[in-house]
Amino acid sequence: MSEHKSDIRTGVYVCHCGTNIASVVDVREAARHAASLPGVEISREYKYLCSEPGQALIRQDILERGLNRIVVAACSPHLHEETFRTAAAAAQLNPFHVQMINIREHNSWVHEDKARASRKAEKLIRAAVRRVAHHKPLERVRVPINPAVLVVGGGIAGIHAALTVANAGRQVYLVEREPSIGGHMAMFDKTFPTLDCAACILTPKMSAVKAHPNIKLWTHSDVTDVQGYVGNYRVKVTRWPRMVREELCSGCLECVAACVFKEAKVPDEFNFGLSKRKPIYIPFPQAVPQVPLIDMENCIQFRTGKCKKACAQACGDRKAIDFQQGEEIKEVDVGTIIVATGSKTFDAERAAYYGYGTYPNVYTSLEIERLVNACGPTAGRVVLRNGETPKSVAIIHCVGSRDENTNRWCSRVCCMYSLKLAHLLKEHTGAEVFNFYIDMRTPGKGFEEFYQKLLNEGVHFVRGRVAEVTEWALDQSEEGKLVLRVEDTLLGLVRRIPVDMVVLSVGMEPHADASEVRRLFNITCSSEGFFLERHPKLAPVNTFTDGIFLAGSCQGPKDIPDTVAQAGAAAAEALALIGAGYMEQEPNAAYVVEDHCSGCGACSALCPYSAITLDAGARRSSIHPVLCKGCGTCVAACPSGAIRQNLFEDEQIFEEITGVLTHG
Amino acid sequence: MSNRPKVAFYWCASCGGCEEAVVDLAEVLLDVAAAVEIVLWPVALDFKRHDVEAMPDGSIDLTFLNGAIRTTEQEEMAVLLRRKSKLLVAFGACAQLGGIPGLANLWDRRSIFDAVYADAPSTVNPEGVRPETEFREKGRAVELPGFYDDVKTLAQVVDVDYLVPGCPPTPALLASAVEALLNDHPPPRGSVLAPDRALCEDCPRRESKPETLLVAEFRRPHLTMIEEEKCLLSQGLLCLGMATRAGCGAACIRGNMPCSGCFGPTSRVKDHGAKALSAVTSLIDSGNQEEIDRILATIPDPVGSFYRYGLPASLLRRKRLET
Amino acid sequence: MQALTLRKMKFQREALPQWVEQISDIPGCERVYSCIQCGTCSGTCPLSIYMDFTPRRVIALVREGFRTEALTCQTIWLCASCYACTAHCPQNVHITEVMYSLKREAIRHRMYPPRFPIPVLAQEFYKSVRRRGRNSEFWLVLRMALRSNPFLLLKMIGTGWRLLRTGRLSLKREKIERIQEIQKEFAAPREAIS
Amino acid sequence: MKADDSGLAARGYLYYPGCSLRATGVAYEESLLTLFRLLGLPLRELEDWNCCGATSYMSIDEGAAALLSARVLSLARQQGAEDLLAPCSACYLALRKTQDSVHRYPRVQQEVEESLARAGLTLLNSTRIRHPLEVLYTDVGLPAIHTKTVRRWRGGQVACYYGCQLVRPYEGVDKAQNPTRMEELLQQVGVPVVDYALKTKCCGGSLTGTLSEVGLRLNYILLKEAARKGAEAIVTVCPLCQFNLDAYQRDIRQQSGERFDIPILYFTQVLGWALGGGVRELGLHRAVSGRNLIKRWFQAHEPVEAYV
Amino acid sequence: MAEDKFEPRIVAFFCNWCTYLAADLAGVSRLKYAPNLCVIRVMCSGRVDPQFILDALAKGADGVLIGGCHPGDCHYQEGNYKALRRFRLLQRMLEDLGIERQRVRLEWISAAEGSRVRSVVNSMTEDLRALGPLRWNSRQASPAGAVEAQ
Repeated sequence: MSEHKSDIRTGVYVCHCGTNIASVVDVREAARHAASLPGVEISREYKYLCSEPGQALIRQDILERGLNRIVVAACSPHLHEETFRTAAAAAQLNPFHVQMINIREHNSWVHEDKARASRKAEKLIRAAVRRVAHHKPLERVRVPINPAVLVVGGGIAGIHAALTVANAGRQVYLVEREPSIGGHMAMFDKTFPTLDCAACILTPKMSAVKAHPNIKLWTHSDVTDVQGYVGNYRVKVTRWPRMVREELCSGCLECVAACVFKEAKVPDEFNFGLSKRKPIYIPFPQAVPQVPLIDMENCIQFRTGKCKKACAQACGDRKAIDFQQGEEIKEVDVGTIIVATGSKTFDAERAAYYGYGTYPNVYTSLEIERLVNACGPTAGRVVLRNGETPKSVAIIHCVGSRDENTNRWCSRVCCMYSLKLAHLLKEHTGAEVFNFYIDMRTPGKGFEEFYQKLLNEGVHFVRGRVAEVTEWALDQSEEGKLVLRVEDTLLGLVRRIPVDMVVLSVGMEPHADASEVRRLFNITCSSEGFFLERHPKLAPVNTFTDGIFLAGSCQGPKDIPDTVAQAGAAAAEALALIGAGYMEQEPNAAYVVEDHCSGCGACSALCPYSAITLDAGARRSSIHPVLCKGCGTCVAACPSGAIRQNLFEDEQIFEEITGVLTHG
Repeated sequence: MSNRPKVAFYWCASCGGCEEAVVDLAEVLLDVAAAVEIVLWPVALDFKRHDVEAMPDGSIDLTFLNGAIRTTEQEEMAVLLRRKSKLLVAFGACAQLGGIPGLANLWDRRSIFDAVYADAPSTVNPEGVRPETEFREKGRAVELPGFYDDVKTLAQVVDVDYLVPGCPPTPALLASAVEALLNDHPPPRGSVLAPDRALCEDCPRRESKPETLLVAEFRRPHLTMIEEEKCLLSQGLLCLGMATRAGCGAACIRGNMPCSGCFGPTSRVKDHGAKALSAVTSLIDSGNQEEIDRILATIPDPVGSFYRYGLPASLLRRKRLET
Repeated sequence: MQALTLRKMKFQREALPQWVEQISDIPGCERVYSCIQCGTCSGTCPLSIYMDFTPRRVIALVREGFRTEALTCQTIWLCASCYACTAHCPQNVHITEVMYSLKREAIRHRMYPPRFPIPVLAQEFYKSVRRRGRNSEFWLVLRMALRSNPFLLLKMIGTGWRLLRTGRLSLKREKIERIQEIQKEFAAPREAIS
Repeated sequence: MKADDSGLAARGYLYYPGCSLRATGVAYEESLLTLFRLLGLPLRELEDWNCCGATSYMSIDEGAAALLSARVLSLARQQGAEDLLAPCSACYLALRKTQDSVHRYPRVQQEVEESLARAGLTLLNSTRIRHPLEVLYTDVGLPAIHTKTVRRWRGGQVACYYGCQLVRPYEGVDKAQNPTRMEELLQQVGVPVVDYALKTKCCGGSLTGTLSEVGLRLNYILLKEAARKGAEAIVTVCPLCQFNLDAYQRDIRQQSGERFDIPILYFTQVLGWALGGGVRELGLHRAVSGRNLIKRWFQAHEPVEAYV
Repeated sequence: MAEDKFEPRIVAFFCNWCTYLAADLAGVSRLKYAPNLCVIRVMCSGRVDPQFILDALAKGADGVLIGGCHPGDCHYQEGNYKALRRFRLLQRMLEDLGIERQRVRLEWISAAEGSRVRSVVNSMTEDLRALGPLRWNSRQASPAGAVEAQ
């Protein structure tokens, strides 16, 4: 119950937000209008209410003028509601006696007609003033935080996040879909701009993960179900059978050697088919865990059932090989989740005009990463499909980036890795290397210097997006070559450039199943399909679901330094919650007024969290205050008006409706 | 003159059922009659309007007015009785909510007159006579009441002290009302003299209601073999019990018929129909639009189903008038 | 070889921003503002190698509002509307449509070299169709040549003869029956042509 | 869908020749009609059709170009066509473009509708604009073509050339990047095709007439690359492409100093021949270049059974 | 405040997690749209009680817009479906009461669809301009409808 009208003493504060609001909305008039409203004790306009002096102003008014309701007309509550609640609390006013309204994102930024925008602002203020009168003092509910953390994805982001949390002494469950952790970084030879060897910096971290007492590592596994809420998630992880029992395997790889396939015949996924592997294999030498797996499509035992099982014999009485192994479901309780599922590279065949898949010597950048890699398919020898060393190489930037027909965004890393590859290719082959770029983007520590280095190595830089790659030869000089046709936009001339090898610098895009993953964790996607952060600047690793954080390129294209930084941030956010031990929940839960409930049960079916229980005997329903997430669906449904919702009481909303609709 | 409290009964747009409720007090009526002095009761005794006008203002202790307001005359009487009475009670669904006559708000005066004086197959009206508010013949003028576009509740034309729900109210409800109002501690003004909870509370079949109730089809009473003892809603019948105020003793349900909502909503609800609709649709067992529409199609007439007694008292009050 | 003293500088006063808006308002030309100057158009254009300004540069001229250069360059006349640029443009700039609109404006304001055959052909085509509802290649080419450069005819004699021999050169002047329908269609005032 | 499918045969197609098929492209019309006859698909000619507006028209007055196409579309609907067959790439594009901009730009729609109204016509924009290539591929289908084949291919390798306006900017007929339907069709009748990187490069259109140096050079490149790939003939889908490549080979020789005598065929001629059409009814006698080769390739020889 | 030309008044109920954020995004991206609607924030479209909609119309709104997450994307799993079920029947009932479909709309707008907020608001504003004012409060259910006059 709200106090009697006469005891309501409201303060209304209209923010200029510099000129963001004031340039469109007549803030002075808005404040004047507010002053005329019933129950308004004082109304002010101020340049930046969110600034310390702005908040101080509010605190002072509360104390000196005995305000008991605050209305702040400024930006989105998603941005500053917390700020002003805290300010109120600091002045001993219950923080939930503050109502914020959005006259920036929803008004000054989207409307041009100043007069009407100003009138709209007044309507919204009227609504808020009426509403806030019905606010009640509320207490936040505290939810305990389970200190265990789930990290999804074992790329560099997941690895770093997991280690950070684990080093803080917390239990981590690290789930990776592939048979080994390491992600894309494990495929690289060198990293830009420092050219330090990727393996040398990644491998130790990978083994650290394996060895860490606080990390439970599940590879070749998927998170298949997530229930619960911040602090108390229950997660199901499905471990796909690798047909080799991890706990029994010593990693001696005798089985691989013994396999009846004397030489490898199966295209090797990790090397994009540039090399072959056996049906029983480990993805790559430094794989973690060092446990082979059997691929059932190609294993004779699984295809025919008639194999002498040389692998099993080789394994001997360790008996690690288990052709009967089935999938296994693990269930764990965690308090927070770090999503680091990464991204995939653009499928170059979608850019048909570059002939990938048609001309054998057109490669993607990842394939080249493997070719130049010392422990790659060719042990670092860069050769064409026919085994010859290329004398000229073209590197085409922005393949599947900055393109309305494929992906519109800039993938951020391609310019730099193209420079890196240019350097490595030149180093390995001495070939003449051409870079074709639209804009050279080197915004990062040491990046521009690296570009300079490449310029001085005599690499060609042609500013222009290659139109096509063909085998069409105009004369002898072009016979048997891949011919690029491109406008050198700096010369303003169209050029034909024959080369032996073409490298497509493919961009980064969300995983095909990103939207399923998003639903699994109840987080949001941006329009490109990358996971959406809570706020691009102020909450870059948070999601809209409390206790779930983002790290790495699942949130957007990123290079390694940024990924690692973000992974650290995500870990820190998780640890912060764990450190606090509890999280305060917005007190917007629904509740049943016992005497009003007839126990009709209309609500029970509605609650997705089964927070509502109907006591048949007492003929009353009741709602569990923590299980309730405050959607209010049951409130809208309760036919006798017995269910109410804190912060969203019927009266409050009716008052808002009246407010925005009354003239004047 | 006696000092027994003076009680008046009056009716406006109503079917007379509420009067029946008074008569149904049977022998209780005699006690009441003994306890009070009935100063106005057009149905039973002959009174004229000027008799009422003659009464001093506030001289009637308690007036029970049933029926909705649809004509000027009814409005005038309501105003008059309000002036003459200490306590004015909206008696029965029509006075409280508009009642069945309130469904006339789906039309307007013209279309109603067209129907009654021209279009109805039973109408024989060659001269196309229409009611007129004034009729003169040989210098004598006769006045007829004006006919509004809207049917209104009593409270929409005068202040009302108490409301007694029901179509009609049960005798028991009336008796307890009389008693409650005439004793020294009357309930707070404006209250509805019935329990402020939904009917499920008193429902004899409540135990048979499933834990989570979901409906895949709505069925109509006259096309259904209705099981006794089993929650009607769970049988797919549109029972408004969960949205409707208790106090009737679940009469309809005991008669194996779903509640149609004559007692109106609880005090927390602004719009009976909207809430009922919200609750009922919550029970639909589907997330796909075609499916949902298919199920909803089995509710033939939303307005008639959810506003059978309360259209004038609803937030929108009526069908839109052509402007 | 240009004179060594030729002075090349664009003054901002020569730019016509409002003209760019007019262009971008023409159906199909909406996205000129989106051009990122990547040169895909020029790279893919089979004729760019004969142009004085590559298509990319023409778009740049348009974006910057340098109308005279955009309308007087040969590029727009070399464009054979093969739509390669449009199909490949990463920003969905409909370059072919832009070229069309520049041609139209150039013709409307006579901003092309005198006796330049391409616009002449276009106009002759236009006339004959307005008059007869169809075009007859032989007569079209004939009039085009006469009006632009009669020597073209000499070049064509050989070809013409071969076509005649194979019955592919019809001297018949095609005409549709209900030509009035077309004339009525065009009844509304349109900007005058030639 | 089989060609002899009664439904398809019954529906038939309304046929819009366009100006070229009545002049330089007459062989295209002849072979098209023959081929469809052999497939048992009736073609009804659009009555009183007019010019489509085409390329050079748009460079004068796009609105007017749209109006011309609009009349064609309107007639087509009047004459009860769901499918309007436009064999000429320029026509095909002009019609598609009009349909597209009417549907995309209200102001265009308004102008078109008003103008048509003045001529007592109404625009029903629902006509489907089809090209023979696409009809043969999707409606008739490869198997039908295969089974109806009655002649084994005696000729050599060919290069399939699509030109520009048929595959761009609208992808209705085949994909813009590396179309392959013509190859697939020809392979059904046993014609060996070479991989031809320039299959969608432009032939320069009317440039051969206006700026011959440039026009000829473009066609020279097309011929040369086809030859380099071992093609003995080029198969086309557009009258203008065919004309440019066929009629100017002598001029190209003068310009480039390289001699070409390459048959430039219509895909309808090749298919028509395989299905039993005669030399004259396929207009094969109208070729300017490669006449000897054509004589050798297209001489009646032993029928069916030998084949398949 | 008297307006020269009729400007429809739209009351919008936006869910906190998708549509409200989409509107924030529209703001951040400075997309311009008609100032005809005022947004009332609710946690979920499932919270929108039909009473709110009727009340808004009764108090003079010309239209009501409900914005929720796309089906399957609800922050509360399926609140938006519950909203949909109510909405479908309510819309039918409103039609019986003479209120056109276009006046009450339910739209799924995800947090990423700032531009959709613009298009929906603009199109709805246009529709309502075309339909003209509803003005339920002033004209409908007037305290005493005039008496038949011959």
